[in-house]
Order: sequence, then C-alpha cells, then structure tokens
Amino acid sequence: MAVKIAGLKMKNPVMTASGTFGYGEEYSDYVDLNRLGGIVVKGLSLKPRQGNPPPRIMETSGGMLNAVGLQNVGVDVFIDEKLPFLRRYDVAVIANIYGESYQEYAQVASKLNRVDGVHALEINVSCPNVRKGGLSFGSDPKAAAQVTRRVKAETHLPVIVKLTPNVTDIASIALAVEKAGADAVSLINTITGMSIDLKTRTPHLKNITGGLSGPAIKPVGLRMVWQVAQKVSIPVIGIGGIMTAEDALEYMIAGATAVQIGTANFINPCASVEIIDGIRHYLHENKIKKITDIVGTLQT
Amino acid sequence: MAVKIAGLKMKNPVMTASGTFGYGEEYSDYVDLNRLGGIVVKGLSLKPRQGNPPPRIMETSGGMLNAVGLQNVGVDVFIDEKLPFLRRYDVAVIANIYGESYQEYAQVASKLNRVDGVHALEINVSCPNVRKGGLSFGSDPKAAAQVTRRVKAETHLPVIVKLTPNVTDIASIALAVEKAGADAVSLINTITGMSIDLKTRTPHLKNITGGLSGPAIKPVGLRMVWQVAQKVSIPVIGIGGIMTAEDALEYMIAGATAVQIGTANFINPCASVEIIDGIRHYLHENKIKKITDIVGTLQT
Amino acid sequence: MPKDIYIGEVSRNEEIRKNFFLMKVTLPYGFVEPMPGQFVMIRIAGLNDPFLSRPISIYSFVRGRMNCTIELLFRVVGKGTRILAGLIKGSLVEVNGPLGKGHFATPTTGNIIFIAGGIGIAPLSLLAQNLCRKVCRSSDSMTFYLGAQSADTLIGFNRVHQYCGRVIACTDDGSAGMKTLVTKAFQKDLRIYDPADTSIYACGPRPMIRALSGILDPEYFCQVSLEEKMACGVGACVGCAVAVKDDYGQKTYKRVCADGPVFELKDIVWE
Amino acid sequence: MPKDIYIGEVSRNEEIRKNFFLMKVTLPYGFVEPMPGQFVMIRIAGLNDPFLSRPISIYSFVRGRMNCTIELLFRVVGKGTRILAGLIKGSLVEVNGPLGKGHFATPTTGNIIFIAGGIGIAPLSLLAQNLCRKVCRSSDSMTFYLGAQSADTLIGFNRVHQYCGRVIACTDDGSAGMKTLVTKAFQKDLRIYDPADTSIYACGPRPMIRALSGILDPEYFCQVSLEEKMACGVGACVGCAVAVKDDYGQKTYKRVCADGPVFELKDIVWE
Ligand SMILES: Cc1cc2nc3c(=O)[nH]c(=O)nc-3n(C[C@H](O)[C@H](O)[C@H](O)COP(=O)(O)OP(=O)(O)OC[C@H]3O[C@@H](n4cnc5c(N)ncnc54)[C@H](O)[C@@H]3O)c2cc1C
Ligand SMILES: Cc1cc2nc3c(=O)[nH]c(=O)nc-3n(C[C@H](O)[C@H](O)[C@H](O)COP(=O)(O)OP(=O)(O)OC[C@H]3O[C@@H](n4cnc5c(N)ncnc54)[C@H](O)[C@@H]3O)c2cc1C
Ligand SMILES: Cc1cc2nc3c(=O)[nH]c(=O)nc-3n(C[C@H](O)[C@H](O)[C@H](O)COP(=O)(O)O)c2cc1C
Ligand SMILES: Cc1cc2nc3c(=O)[nH]c(=O)nc-3n(C[C@H](O)[C@H](O)[C@H](O)COP(=O)(O)O)c2cc1C
Ligand code: FES
Ligand code: FES
Repeated sequence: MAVKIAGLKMKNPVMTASGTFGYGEEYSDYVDLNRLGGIVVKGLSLKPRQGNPPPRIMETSGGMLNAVGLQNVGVDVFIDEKLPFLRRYDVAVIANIYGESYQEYAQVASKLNRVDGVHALEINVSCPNVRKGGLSFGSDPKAAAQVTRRVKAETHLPVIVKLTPNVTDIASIALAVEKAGADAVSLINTITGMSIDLKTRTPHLKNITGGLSGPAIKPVGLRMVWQVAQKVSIPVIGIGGIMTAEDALEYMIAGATAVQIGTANFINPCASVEIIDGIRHYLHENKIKKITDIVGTLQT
Repeated sequence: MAVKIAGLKMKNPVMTASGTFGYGEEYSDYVDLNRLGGIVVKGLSLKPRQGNPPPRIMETSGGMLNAVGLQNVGVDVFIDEKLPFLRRYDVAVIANIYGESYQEYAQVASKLNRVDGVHALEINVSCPNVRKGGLSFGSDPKAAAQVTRRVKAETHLPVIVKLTPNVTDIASIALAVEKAGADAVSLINTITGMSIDLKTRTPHLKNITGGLSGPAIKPVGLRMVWQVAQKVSIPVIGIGGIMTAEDALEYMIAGATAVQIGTANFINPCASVEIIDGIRHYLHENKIKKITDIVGTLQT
Repeated sequence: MPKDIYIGEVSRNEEIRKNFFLMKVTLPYGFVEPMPGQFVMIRIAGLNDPFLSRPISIYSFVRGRMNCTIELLFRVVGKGTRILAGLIKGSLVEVNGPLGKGHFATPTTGNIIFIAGGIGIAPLSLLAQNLCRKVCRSSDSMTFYLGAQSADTLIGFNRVHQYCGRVIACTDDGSAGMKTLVTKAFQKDLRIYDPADTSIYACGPRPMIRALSGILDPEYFCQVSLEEKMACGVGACVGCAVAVKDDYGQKTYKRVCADGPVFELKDIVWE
Repeated sequence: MPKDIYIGEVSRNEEIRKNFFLMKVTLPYGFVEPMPGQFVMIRIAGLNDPFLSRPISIYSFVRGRMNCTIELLFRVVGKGTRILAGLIKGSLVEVNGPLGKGHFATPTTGNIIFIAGGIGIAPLSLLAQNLCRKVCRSSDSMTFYLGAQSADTLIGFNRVHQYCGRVIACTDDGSAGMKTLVTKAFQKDLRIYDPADTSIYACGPRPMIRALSGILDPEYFCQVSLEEKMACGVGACVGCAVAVKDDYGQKTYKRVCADGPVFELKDIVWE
C-alpha cells in the first residue's frame, strides 16, 4: 500500500485533508493516527487568524458550505504547541500553508523548513474565502507559478500545490506550477457556493459565500483529476467528496497517486481508516500487488 | 406573479429548463402547460443530431451527470412537427439554440425568426458535452459576445444567453454578452463532471465526461446568479438544482427575475407547477404584492 | 393531465431468495392497469438519497375495491435497490407509472415462447398471465424458457407454470432443471417453431438478448425488453438511449422508456 | 482510541407535544455516561440526506445490564429534525458522543438556579437530575425557571419537579404558569439570590441568553449552553465558532462543540 510522492514516503495513499482534521489531535480518540498515510494540517498563516464571524457552515444537498476563513493558530504556535503531539506518531505530516502575498507564502515556508516533524508543504493557492487571498493566486497560472517558485526557494521539503476548481482550465494551472517546480499537485479545493435563508433574506454564511465540499462535488473533482493527470508528469493527489474506499479507488484509477479525505471525517470520524481498510480489501480481492498498479488505469 | 423579461411576457417566473422537459409534450400528461411561465425546449441545432452513444446518464450524490450530446430533431423538424403542439397552449416558448460555428448559430436563429409560436431564443454557449462545441464559445468573453451579436442580427426576438459555470469569472462573460446586445442571461448550465465504474475501470458515461445537474449544484448556481446580478443590468434567469418553491425564491432573492426548473422534472414530473403554487403561497403568506418585489432583495 | 405521481405504501417486502426481493405496493385506485412490459419509476418518498427513481417492471397487478396492488420483483445490485430492500411494511414510496409505450404485442400465432434470464422473469410473467387470461389460449401453446445461475436464484417457476403448459428451467450450474444456458435450451427446440406461427418474447441480461439475436432468423417475430439507465422515465431527458434501426435501416437512438422498453429484436443495433 | 461511532436503535419515538419528539435510543454498553450539557451528533445510518449529523443534547441516560439508553428531546424545525421525527421503532441511527468538553460545573453554592427556554429544558433536566442524585443536595435549594410559548409546548415540568423543590413555569400567552418571559420571572426573584451563594445554569434561544446577560451582574456565576451549526462536533472543522473573551478580555472564536457547548455567560461577546 506504500506510495511515494516526490520524496514523501507514506504507508498508504490515504491522507486527511487540510481543515477537516484539525491538527490531528481532535480525531486521535477515534483514529490511530499511525495508520494514516498522511495528515495535512489546517492551513497555516504567518500570524494567527481569528477567521470569519459565524455562522460559518451550512449543510447543502450532499455536501456543505464552509467559510471558516482560515482560522488558525499561526505557524509559530503550530510548531511550538501542535507539532509535538504529531511527532509522537509515525505518520507523514504535511503543512498546508497560506499567505496574503508572495512574501508571506515564502515566510511561512521558510519558518517550516528543517522543522522536525514536517515532511512536506502543501500550498493553498485556492482558498476562496478570504477576499484578498487565495482565489487570485490560484486562478491565474502566472501567480500560481510565482507562489510555487517563492516557496520552493525557501524549503528543501517536497512542495505540493493545491489547486482551486474555480477556474476555466485547471490543467493549464497545473502545468504552470509543474514548470515552476511543484513536486506534486493536489486537487480539488472547495467550489465557491452560497446559500440563502429565505426567512431573513440573508446569506446563511456571514461571509456570504463559502466553499462547497462533500460528495456533491465528487464528479467535478474526479473530472479535474483526470484532466490534470493526463497533462502533468508530477504526482496528482485526488480530493473531493471521497466518502468510501470505492470513491478513493475511482480517483486513483482516474490518475491520482494518493487521495485526501475531507468532509467525510465530519460524517464519520473513522472514515479515513475505514477507507484504508477498504482499499486493502479491494487490492486483495482483485489480486493487485501494488496500489500504484491501479493509478491512471482508466480505460477510455 | 407575471414577469417580463426583455419583452417576453410570462404568467409567472417559472420556466422549464432546456433538455429536461423535451418539447413539452412528454410532460403534458402530468402538467397543464398553460400554467407554466415558459417552456424552454430541448437545444436545437441546424441539422438533426443523433447525440452521444449510451450510457448517457449516471446518478451522483444529490444530482446526476448527463452526456446526451444534444440529440435533437433539428430546427426544421422542430418547427414542422413539434411547434404545432406547443402552439395550442398559452405559454411562452423559448427556443434553446446551439451551433458548432458562429455561422450555424446565426442560421438556426434566422430559421426561428418570425416563426409563429416562438417567443424568445436562448443561446446555449455552454454545453460541455460536444467537443468542438459549446465550451469554447461560453468560456471566452469575446466568443460569447460574438455569438450574441450574430444571433441578435438575425432575430427580432428577445435573446437570452445561457452561461456556463465552468469558468473562472462568470460575471465578466455576462458583462461581455450584455454589451453585445443580450436581452437577458440565464445561468447556470451544468458543471462538467465524471464518474467511474470501479468494476470495469471505465467511465460510466460513454462520452467520458458529462454535465452535473440537480440539487448538488444549487449552491454554485446561487452564488453565480448573485455575482452576475450585481454586475449586469439586464434580467438574470436563475437555474441549477431548483427542486422546491423555496429554492426558486432563494434564486430570486439573489437577483433572478425568473427561474428554470431542470432535473427536478425527472424526479417529480409535477415539480414545475408545485413550485408555482409554492411561490404563490409564499407571496400570499408574506403579503408580497408583486413577485418582482423580492428580486435581488438579499441583505448582505 | 390524467397522470400523477402516486404515493404507494409498501404492504410486504420479502427476501424470497438471497438478494431477490418481492415487494408489494398498495396504490390508489386510479393507478392504470399496466400492459405487460410496462414499468414504474420508484423512489423513497421525501428522500434525495438515492437521487433518481429506479425503473422496475411490474410483476403483477390487482385492482381491488379501494385500491390497486402491484408486485415488484427486484434484485439488489447497488445502492438504490439496497435501500429499496430495506423498506419495511408501511414505508411510503413515490411511484410514477405505468410507463413505457412499447409493450409486448398480443400474439396471433400458435406458438408463444417466453425466454427469461434471471430477473427478466418479471415482465414476462405478467405477459404470460395476461395472455393466459385475456387471450384465453390453450396453455399448451405457451412455452416458458426460464434461466438462472443456480437453483437458488431460479424464481417464478411455479407462477409461470400456472400459465404455461411447458416450463423449461435451465441453470448455469445444473442445480435445477437443465445445465445449460436458457438460449441454448431454446435453440435446441428452435426447429419445431415455424417462424410464421411463432411469437417470441424475451427479457434478460444484455448478453442473453445478444445471444438470442445470433440464434434467431430475422423472420421470427421476437420482442425483447431492454434496460438502460433512466432519469425521467417519460421520454424527456433522452438519457436512456438505445441504438436501433429506423424505417430505412439507419442507426438511430430511441428511448428505452418512451419508445420501449420493448423493441423488436431485429431492430436492435449491437454497438 | 477509546471512541467510536455507535449504531443506536430507536426504541421509542413519540410526539409528546405538537412538533416535540421524545426519542429513546438504545446504545451499546460501552457508551460513556454523559456529563450534563454534553450532546450527541446523530444521523440516520447509511443515508446521505440529510448530509450532516445533528447535534442534540442528552436528556437522560440509563446504563442497563446489556446496553445503555439515552433520551433525546427535540423540536422539529427543519429537514433533519423532520426526518428524525419520522423514524420508527427499530430504525438505526449513527451516534457520536457524548461530545462537548465544556459542560456544566458542579455548584458549591446554596442556591442552584436553572433557567430553561423551550427545548433548552433538555440539558438542564439532566443536570438537575444529576445534582439531585449525585451531589445529594436538598431539593429545596434548586429552583427551576421553565419558559415556553404556551401550555402546549411547556415540556418537562413534571420531570424537573422530581428534582427541584421549586419549579416556576412561565408562558408567553399565560396558558400555563405565569404570563411572562422566563427571564423576567427570574429577574423578579433576583434580589433573593446572593451572587456569592448562587449558581445559575441556563439554556434556551439566543435572545433569552442575551436578555439574561443584560439582567445578570458579572459577579454571578452563570453558565449557559450555546447552539451553533456544526459539521464535525469534535473540534476539527472550526465551523461552530462563537465569539467569547479570552483570558485578556480580547474577542476570540471558540468552538461550541469542543470548547463548549457550555460557556460562562460573562465571557460571551454579543456581536
Ligand atoms: C424498463 C426496466 C425494467 C426493469 N425491471 C427490473 C425488475 O423488474 N427487477 C429488477 O431487479 N431490475 C429491473 N430493472 C433494472 C433496475 O432498474 C436496476 O437494477 C436498478 O436501477 C439498479 O439500481 P441500484 O441503485 O441498485 O444500482 P446502481 O448501479 O447503484 O445504480 C446506479 C444508477 O444506474 C442505474 N442502473 C443500474 N443498473 C441498471 C439497469 N440494469 N437498468 C437500468 N438502470 C440501471 C440505476 O437506476 C441508477 O440510476 C429494470 C430496468 C429497466 C430499464
Ligand atoms: C450542543 C447543541 C445541543 C442541542 N440540543 C438540542 C436538543 O436537545 N433538542 C433540540 O430540539 N435541538 C437541539 N439543538 C438544536 C438542533 O441541533 C437543531 O434544531 C437541529 O440541528 C436543526 O436541524 P434541522 O435539519 O431540523 O434544521 P435545518 O435548519 O434544516 O438545518 C440546517 C442546518 O443547520 C443546522 N442547525 C439549524 N438550527 C440549529 C441550531 N439551533 N443549532 C445547531 N445547528 C442548527 C442543522 O444542524 C443543519 O446542519 C442543539 C444544538 C446544539 C448545538
Ligand atoms: C471546514 C473546512 C475547512 C477547510 N480548510 C482548508 C484549509 O485550511 N486549507 C486548504 O487547503 N483546504 C481547506 N479545505 C478544503 C479541503 O481540504 C478539501 O480540499 C475540500 O473540502 C474538498 O474535499 P472533501 O469534499 O473531501 O471535503 C477545507 C474544507 C472544509 C470543509
Ligand atoms: C439531461 C439534460 C439535458 C440537457 N440539455 C440541455 C440543452 O439541450 N441545452 C441547454 O442549454 N441546457 C441543457 N441542459 C442543462 C439544463 O437546462 C440546466 O441548465 C441544468 O441541468 C441545471 O439545472 P438543474 O440543476 O435544475 O437541472 C440539460 C440538462 C440535463 C440534465
Ligand atoms: S429516461 Fe428520460 S428519456 Fe428515457
Ligand atoms: S462542529 Fe466542527 S469544530 Fe465544532
């Protein structure tokens, strides 16, 4: 079940997605973190962020909207207070990072360089919730490439660029960051959506719009992973609405070397390990030796 | 409940969406077509089209994918064989048109000009299923504007441009077609997605990708309608995942002057009239005189 | 607007064989009597998961004094049928039907042959029942070839035996009836059936229908019921396309729901 | 990993008042005894509609020989609670809990006051029961202010009367108890409660809690249970944020699920 993504070794291809698994601790009562392929921690910014005012989430059909607004403890507190807990486990820890400028991205990356217990960086160029932020970087190939270059210059860690689905042509962004040195791409982040309270005629989210996640978006994630995997030669990590081992396997067949489990953790705290067990069972049943043998095997 | 969209008068703001209500006849056993605000017929091309090979549809979480591939009888047969049936009803008939070139769009529009029983045109610049087709026109502001101009030049009918959600910035496309003379915009068409059969490792749809519709996409449609309604001054028609009167009203509060009901017809053939009844009930309960009084009343 | 969506109440739902369920649904009196081959689109009332309705053939129909009862026979293959299988007595379902304009035609011939594979028994059983009752033929003229994987999944034998003089059961593993494919069993008898005096009705998995088309001369009148994924069930979405020959022999796509589900075997284009 | 998601079986689900349901759920023996104020995240097993689990307070808890039983008291307000209301005996639910780290603190004072508005009765009833049993105070020291819109929706009176010497019922329309807001009724008595010797516990709609914060001096020890939309219920998504004062009096967002749902009234920032 082991996979290797640009030097990042994982026991299995299943990671938990940023923002949906806290800093690991929140789910450690439910899940033996040692069993996970990797944990992508909640997005880290240079300074601690309060996040958006509530309400921050709303259920939708087959999914949910969130506008957490990247509430996080900041990179320094993460290193001092959250990382020691994670270091106790034998699991790949990927720091998801976020900045409001090229400079900030670079600074966060630099602070995480050579920090014991951080095994890779994932750049969130895609968060749609913060006005001045994510969206502009991730929806423009040049800006996305520039962020990638700046982060690469500050770190010796493998760098994963996490792409936004809110674009016309996601493959062109993937190609741009690959050229800029990204070691892998992960996709998709949430799709920007909105929900309205008919009684008050106000948006359900204080932030007005939020990011749509969950099984509702799985067809879109799968399509984008397939499109991107055909264009780039770096590994692709599939994300979006994965609830079961079958969903994860579909992503891998579409071209993902690994997957991330997001919203499913909320519905079932044990989802990530159940997916790992399910994948193992599938490989066994189908007499597939290496998980990598199924990657990108879609017959079209 | 009456609304007027660029000269197109409707009894109420509820239309059935193109491709989900056939040519009206299919549902006439279930629905009194006279009660509808409007019927947008299945997309019409210059020549009849066979459409894509099956399988063409697949269920997804809270929605469905389709890759019908614009199977239709062609504009001539529509006028000769399908329109006479619709003429028997007192309902606005909107012809949804589609072309593989600027030329073809213009030709289809010209054939429908001054045809008795057609009250408006809706240009599908957004169908994602046909390779050479929709996507390129609808995802580029210049191409979308050019299609609009060509169609406007051929018709005296109100022209609605139907926008695709598969773009980075839908408002800029809306602005471009408004400038090119569009009388209204309708959105959203389907979001491109994909689904994989794990057993055979093939896509569920023969066409590989298809368009995602249904309640799963409602948050995206709502967000885009809100974004577009703030930018353009022509009327906006809201589409995407509307299943109930509440959904329709949310779209109107976000800025839609009218709505279209798509996939909901499949789930409940009577959905359109139940939505009309539900809107009437809401207006009555809330002592709202004119339906137009709620359009764009979102408090942010 | 004579048609409506009916709220039905599950009055019985039993696993008659492993993974095969027989569900009885009570419907309002106004539910129209189905023609054999017609189907319903069924979903669980008020729930969006699963999202689309499922097409299921009508296995039997009875109009009572106050209401109608239909039987559905279904096999659990995926999410939707699994959830249908879990419905208990009293559960409410939404039923649209009977649907399908292409249904089985009343035969005018001496020999009437049914060929069913697996769950394909459902529409053919209703057809045999109707022909037995309404057309009032001698049951000797009706032969039913019934195929299944094994004795466990051979369903409906007793029921069709009430209507048909001869029922020939076949199983893949020989655990009941003959150990052969149902199409093979039929093929062995073929020479006794004169094309001019034989009507054939078939329903079953696609490979079975395809095998049949290899066996049968186009002279034979043979109708088959097809399956394709459906969204609307009423002809509006064009989702359930199947390739058939048009009047000029050209390939065209027809809708299984509205133009079928019953087609003439010779018209099917095998892509 | 001591925690797990439990499959619970609905053993009773009754509409005790219009739109108010009392549901009994049988859970495995291993379900941990809840502290008052804790809640469960509940959803219908195997269905994705509604998608998210719903947070519901634990109204009572009993550990039997083979399993545990919890009671949930809920009001139908939207889709999820409507579907929960439709569950019949034998239905399976997925239950995550007990959840919440911030729960009601055991009082050390002479006067113990409960203020519940509407469905807010649920966690306070469990608290009163526990204090009555475990802390073994004279029930005279416990006063329960119970508010509702009308007699129809005044729930739990008899139950809390078992634990509390004084139960003061208030309704908006005067159809039962006093015709006044529950906070007003409490305010009238306020002068008899010495801040140094009084612990106050409140749960109810936001306007009620807000009114309370206007009435009460910060000297009073007052804990309130808050509500916010939740996705995970365990502190991971930071979706259920509520603005409170941190140790330096600065506004910060805490998680209702993991830092609460019980907070000190004086810490709440009213935005
Ligand atoms: C006219 C007609 C009559 C039918 N009659 C019967 C019957 O009497 N008994 C019975 O057991 N089955 C019957 N079927 C097949 C039945 O519809 C499918 O087995 C069922 O829809 C599978 O749903 P699922 O959710 O369990 O499977 P999934 O594979 O999870 O379904 C995914 C999607 O594919 C569709 N789908 C999957 N398999 C089929 C199929 N074979 N045909 C059509 N759609 C499919 C589903 O409806 C759903 O939209 C009939 C099909 C048609 C078209
Ligand atoms: C800690 C806690 C304990 C609770 N205890 C109880 C209880 O014992 N009895 C009871 O009747 N209610 C209780 N509630 C409120 C209950 O969770 C909501 O009434 C319920 O979630 C509404 O779901 P719905 O689908 O019917 O409403 P909808 O409005 O359709 O729900 C839409 C979304 O908003 C959420 N939501 C809506 N209202 C609330 C609310 N007030 N609080 C939190 N989320 C909400 C839903 O969970 C769902 O995600 C509690 C809430 C919290 C946070
Ligand atoms: C509550 C919430 C918070 C999230 N926070 C982050 C984040 O901080 N950084 C990031 O890159 N993605 C974030 N995401 C996006 C997820 O990591 C994931 O890309 C997305 O939810 C799609 O996957 P899913 O459908 O499995 O949830 C967040 C998602 C949710 C639901
Ligand atoms: C089966 C199917 C066929 C469609 N065909 C067309 C079409 O021919 N032209 C068009 O403009 N939109 C077409 N659409 C898109 C719908 O009109 C609508 O924009 C979309 O489905 C979103 O709305 P909904 O979620 O309410 O279905 C089709 C949608 C479906 C599901
Ligand atoms: S299922 Fe819609 S046309 Fe057949
Ligand atoms: S609900 Fe997720 S942090 Fe509270």
